[in-house]
Amino acid sequence: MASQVNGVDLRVSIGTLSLRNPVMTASGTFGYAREFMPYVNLHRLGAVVVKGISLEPRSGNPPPRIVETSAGMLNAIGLENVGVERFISDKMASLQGIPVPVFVNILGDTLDEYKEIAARLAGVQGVSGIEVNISCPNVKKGGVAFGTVPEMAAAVTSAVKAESTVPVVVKLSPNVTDISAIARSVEDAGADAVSLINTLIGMAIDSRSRRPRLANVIGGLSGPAIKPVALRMVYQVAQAVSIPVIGIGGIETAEDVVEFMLAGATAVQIGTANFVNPRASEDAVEGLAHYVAEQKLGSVRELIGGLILP
Amino acid sequence: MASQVNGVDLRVSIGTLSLRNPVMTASGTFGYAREFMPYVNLHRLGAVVVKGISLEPRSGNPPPRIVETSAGMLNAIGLENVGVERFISDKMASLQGIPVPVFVNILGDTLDEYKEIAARLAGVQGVSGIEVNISCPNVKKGGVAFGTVPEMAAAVTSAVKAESTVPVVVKLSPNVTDISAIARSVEDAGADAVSLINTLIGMAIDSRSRRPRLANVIGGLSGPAIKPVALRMVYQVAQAVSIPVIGIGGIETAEDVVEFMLAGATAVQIGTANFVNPRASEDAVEGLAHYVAEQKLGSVRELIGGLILP
Amino acid sequence: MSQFQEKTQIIRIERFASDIVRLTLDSPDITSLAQPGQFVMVRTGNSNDPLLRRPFSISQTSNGKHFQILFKVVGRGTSLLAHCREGEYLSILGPLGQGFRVDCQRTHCLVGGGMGIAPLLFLGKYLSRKCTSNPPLVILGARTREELDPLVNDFNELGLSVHSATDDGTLGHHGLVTDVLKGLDLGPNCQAYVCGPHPMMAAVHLLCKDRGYACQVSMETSMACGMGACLGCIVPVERGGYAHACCDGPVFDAKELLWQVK
Amino acid sequence: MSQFQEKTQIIRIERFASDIVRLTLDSPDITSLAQPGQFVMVRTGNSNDPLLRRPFSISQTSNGKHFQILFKVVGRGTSLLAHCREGEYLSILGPLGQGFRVDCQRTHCLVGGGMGIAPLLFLGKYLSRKCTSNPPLVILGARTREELDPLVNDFNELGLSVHSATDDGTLGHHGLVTDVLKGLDLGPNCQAYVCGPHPMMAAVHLLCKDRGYACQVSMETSMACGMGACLGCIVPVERGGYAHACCDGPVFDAKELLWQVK
Ligand SMILES: Cc1cc2nc3c(=O)[nH]c(=O)nc-3n(C[C@H](O)[C@H](O)[C@H](O)COP(=O)(O)OP(=O)(O)OC[C@H]3O[C@@H](n4cnc5c(N)ncnc54)[C@H](O)[C@@H]3O)c2cc1C
Ligand SMILES: Cc1cc2nc3c(=O)[nH]c(=O)nc-3n(C[C@H](O)[C@H](O)[C@H](O)COP(=O)(O)OP(=O)(O)OC[C@H]3O[C@@H](n4cnc5c(N)ncnc54)[C@H](O)[C@@H]3O)c2cc1C
Ligand SMILES: Cc1cc2nc3c(=O)[nH]c(=O)nc-3n(C[C@H](O)[C@H](O)[C@H](O)COP(=O)(O)O)c2cc1C
Ligand SMILES: Cc1cc2nc3c(=O)[nH]c(=O)nc-3n(C[C@H](O)[C@H](O)[C@H](O)COP(=O)(O)O)c2cc1C
Ligand code: FES
Ligand code: FES
Repeated sequence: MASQVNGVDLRVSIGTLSLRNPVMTASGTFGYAREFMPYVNLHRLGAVVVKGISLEPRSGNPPPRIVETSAGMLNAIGLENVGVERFISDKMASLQGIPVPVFVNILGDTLDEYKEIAARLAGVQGVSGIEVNISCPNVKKGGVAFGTVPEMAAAVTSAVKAESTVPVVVKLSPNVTDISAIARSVEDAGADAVSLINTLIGMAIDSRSRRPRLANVIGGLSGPAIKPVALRMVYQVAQAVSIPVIGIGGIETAEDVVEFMLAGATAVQIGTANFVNPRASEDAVEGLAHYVAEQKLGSVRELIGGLILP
Repeated sequence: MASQVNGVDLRVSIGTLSLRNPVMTASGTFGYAREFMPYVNLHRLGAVVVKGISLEPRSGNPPPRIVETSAGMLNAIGLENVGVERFISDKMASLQGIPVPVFVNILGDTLDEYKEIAARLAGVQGVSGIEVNISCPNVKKGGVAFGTVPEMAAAVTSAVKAESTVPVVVKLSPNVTDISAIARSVEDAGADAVSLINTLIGMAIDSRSRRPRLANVIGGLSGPAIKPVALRMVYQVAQAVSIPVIGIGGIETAEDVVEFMLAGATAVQIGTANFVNPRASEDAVEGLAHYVAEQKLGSVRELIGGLILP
Repeated sequence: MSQFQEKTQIIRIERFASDIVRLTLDSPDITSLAQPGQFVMVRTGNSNDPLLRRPFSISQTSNGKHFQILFKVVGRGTSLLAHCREGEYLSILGPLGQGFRVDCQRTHCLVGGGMGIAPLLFLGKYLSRKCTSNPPLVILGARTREELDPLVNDFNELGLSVHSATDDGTLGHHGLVTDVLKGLDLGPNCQAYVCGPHPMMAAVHLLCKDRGYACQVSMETSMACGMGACLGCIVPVERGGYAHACCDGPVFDAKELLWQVK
Repeated sequence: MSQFQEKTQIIRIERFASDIVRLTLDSPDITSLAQPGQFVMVRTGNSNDPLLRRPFSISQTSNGKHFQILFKVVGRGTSLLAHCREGEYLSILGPLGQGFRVDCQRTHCLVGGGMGIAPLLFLGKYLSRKCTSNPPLVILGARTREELDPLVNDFNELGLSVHSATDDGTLGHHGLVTDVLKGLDLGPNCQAYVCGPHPMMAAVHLLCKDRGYACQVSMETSMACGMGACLGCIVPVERGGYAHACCDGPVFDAKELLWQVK
């Protein structure tokens, strides 16, 4: 198998960053990569995105945080993380050892927090890119998510961009009427790429106990169930912006990767599938190489936006 | 089984209409009810909603119109229907024979079309209620869906309401940032109830042929996959309005019905599940009666909004 | 319209070739009503993935109690079905759709390709019993001998001889069923019954049109419900607009359809 | 950290009671690394519904090649597993988590309730081999005799005698394992190892605290990944915040946890 993988040109670029292949792992689903070393040859991946980091440490939501749904799952982790300082002091060392680009996913409650985290990460060795999670509520605007208002999304983007020395990817929320409008506004604000989708807001109830299944009541829906929505949004956004689009949502296999690329994605991220098959990302890279070879494409880049319309 | 069902109070009200029980069938998934007679005792249902009717006949989209996804399906029927005139002349006779309330689902390209269809249906015997599908594109506003802009949603509601002599239910689109805002605006415009959710916009691609799996490229996602999103939206809308909420989305069983009612729904509609189990609606009624009896509730209405928060 | 939703027991599993399976199901209700050309909708699993039922032609019936479906494993649903065990139960809806319309005054020609042969077995049996004076002529095509042999046997057991064609020439004519059909003179009174891949049906339809044969075809479309409710299963028709394969068909008079032959 | 994702063959299926099943799986890799108290994540089907793996304690190992899981059918995942056939393959991740910490200087008391008995079998075997001078005391509880009998037998085969308790009094003490524990004097040097329903573990913890016994508990939480990636599997800890059951546990020192006893 490996022999066929070699020799196939799978490279893609996100801003100034060149990736070995388009398969990344999604924030919050791949730990700090270390956890997957028993299962995955990390150097076979395109890039790794680590769990969202906030300015201060957060202990996250009470349990239960996870519930399975039909072909999906809801999570309400509540952005548990060690905070940017301890992230830099404790986690970066092992991340620096990883042979692929590392994106740090960041989040905040206010514009200033985003700015501050970006500033702290600037120049930190091993940080290849920033992914900005704008699905978080803006506490100064009554909890309206940054990612749902074009102006707020643009403001976060500019703030982070001003502090960053590496490519900035803005990760879009799907819980909006017009995701293309948000994408255009973050593009105008200087984003080097957009990634989408984050989770759909959902809920589960236990009919016996009459209680919500998540302590947080609502949570984020991910997994194969959301793939059709993700694919549609990637398709729409890819037509609306000229920066690279990173497709996310229910991706499990190389076929899924191809579908997202045909819809217009330059790269993709695998999330929930890592829980089901920890080798999903590496398997997808292998499968993609076979596809490109079998279809006799010059490079994987020929797939980007290559959907044939009726 | 039947004996336990009897004696349990399952009645709920939608506007001035009293339903025997909260289980309705969703538009576009139950034909004109006739199709289900071999499988379902129609008089056991709460109400039936028929396929969307437009002013003029529509032949709908070319094939393929249907594709299965993980725990869901995409449809792009394109609102194929016989038009309101032939609906009244050809279909109403058999619908009049149905021993439960019949809601007619209506749709249009312009405000005037909605108004006109409502006017034609006014006073037609056998029409117990109107359900207004506002997920359609407004051709006068560049194709923006009526259901995504509070003012447009309100305008359609008032227009239909002005012509109607029966309760008017407005069916909301989930493809919006703030579904509560839309719900409030249609409530203010006079809607007797809201029903939600219509399908999520999605897409599927065939990685081999590199073509969309639907001739229409995009379609509507339905089925168990979307249940968590539907439940969350019902929960939010039920808190935002004081008119009855009808829950729709991925409902298959009596447990699902209970979940939607706990989240705040007064009634529910079963859609895609009718394709998998044509008896799904009747089974849900039976299961619901058992649940109410077993939990020793005075009536099914005690469930409405009865979610116990942590 | 009598249709049933039933839990039917699998009483026999036969495996032809590596990916072709035939199930015999016990259902007096469905069997006794079934007409050649009708189909059933089968739940292939118990979970929501795959979610929808899958359509399969009723391929044979026996004793008024048992009917068979014959299928090729092409995806997840058929693969789940192929892994069933004898004695297990399957949820079935049926019988569904409009089958073949038979007029014993005509000469009959059955043309089947691949799994399209499934409904023709039922039709062949029906014709050989009902129209005893003029037994049907049968032309069957498939990829290879292994796939075709057991089906040819079944026709032979009905007392019908078969003209075979295989893509690889391992049985009968090396090529297409249309080649075989072209070489036969069936007279102006011929009624062809065709089921198989779309291009094959289109070709047979054109040939029939040329020769003045009547032609009925059984159409495959994507179906969510199988009973006229979802409006998913459309086929474009000659007079404009669409017909619904699950309730107006799956068997149509070929000249009523719009053939987009490239 | 050595862990494996493997297709393991089911080499034996045992059914206890109507809803309790034990599978013996062939996996030298996982078996040879497994420690008592560790668990595996099992794919229960091949589709996306159910989507996630299910966690099960490693309940016994033998020959360094085979390990067992013992489970009760409570939902779709376990029901799919219960329908597996011998010879089939299951995808397994493991061994995962931190198991029981053993100090042979102590006296050992194993307290298990229901399916919580599963990991204690492995631990009992380990202790009876490793700490030969002081064999563990074993207290097991379940709903009814049928459920408990085969497990008591397994402990007996290890040469360990068991104090039983059943909810219905059909075997041993009629009541809770904590009643049994209360009646025994185990000395200050006792180490309890507890696995079972949360209220039972809370009660044993309080008893141990009172008496000055050390107490290790194995915690069940909802898990998506089993390997420290999803942060779903939290348990509140005494010092504030949360620990992660899949990688900090599932076995914890009971006094490090925050017990919300009502
Ligand atoms: C009225 C009718 C009768 C049929 N009778 C038979 C029969 O007797 N024997 C038999 O083997 N098959 C028959 N089919 C086709 C059969 O329904 C499909 O093969 C089956 O649904 C595939 O299910 P799957 O889950 O295995 O494949 P999927 O995973 O759903 O799809 C796998 C591949 O097969 C293709 N596919 C899916 N559905 C169809 C379809 N309807 N037609 C063609 N390609 C499809 C998909 O595009 C995909 O490439 C019939 C179809 C219809 C509409
Ligand atoms: C580390 C660990 C080890 C375990 N070891 C064993 C074991 O050895 N034997 C065994 O029988 N079980 C064990 N469990 C529990 C087992 O994982 C669940 O019973 C199983 O996941 C249920 O899956 P299901 O699909 O059958 O049930 P689902 O359909 O997922 O759920 C059915 C019902 O069970 C409840 N449930 C689901 N998961 C759990 C859970 N983790 N704990 C308690 N209730 C749950 C649900 O709330 C629901 O009411 C263990 C759990 C953990 C975390
Ligand atoms: C358990 C879990 C934790 C997540 N944490 C984060 C996070 O910290 N930051 C973020 O931007 N997205 C987070 N996500 C969203 C994923 O990165 C991804 O966008 C989403 O799950 C959709 O992809 P999938 O369907 O492949 O999982 C999380 C998702 C899951 C399931
Ligand atoms: C095949 C199909 C056709 C539909 N047609 C209509 C329609 O005409 N009007 C409408 O308001 N909703 C229509 N819907 C949406 C359903 O009524 C329902 O809102 C949606 O499918 C979600 O419910 P479900 O998950 O239970 O199917 C259709 C859905 C399907 C699957
Ligand atoms: S398959 Fe649903 S209408 Fe024909
Ligand atoms: S189960 Fe995922 S972190 Fe523990």
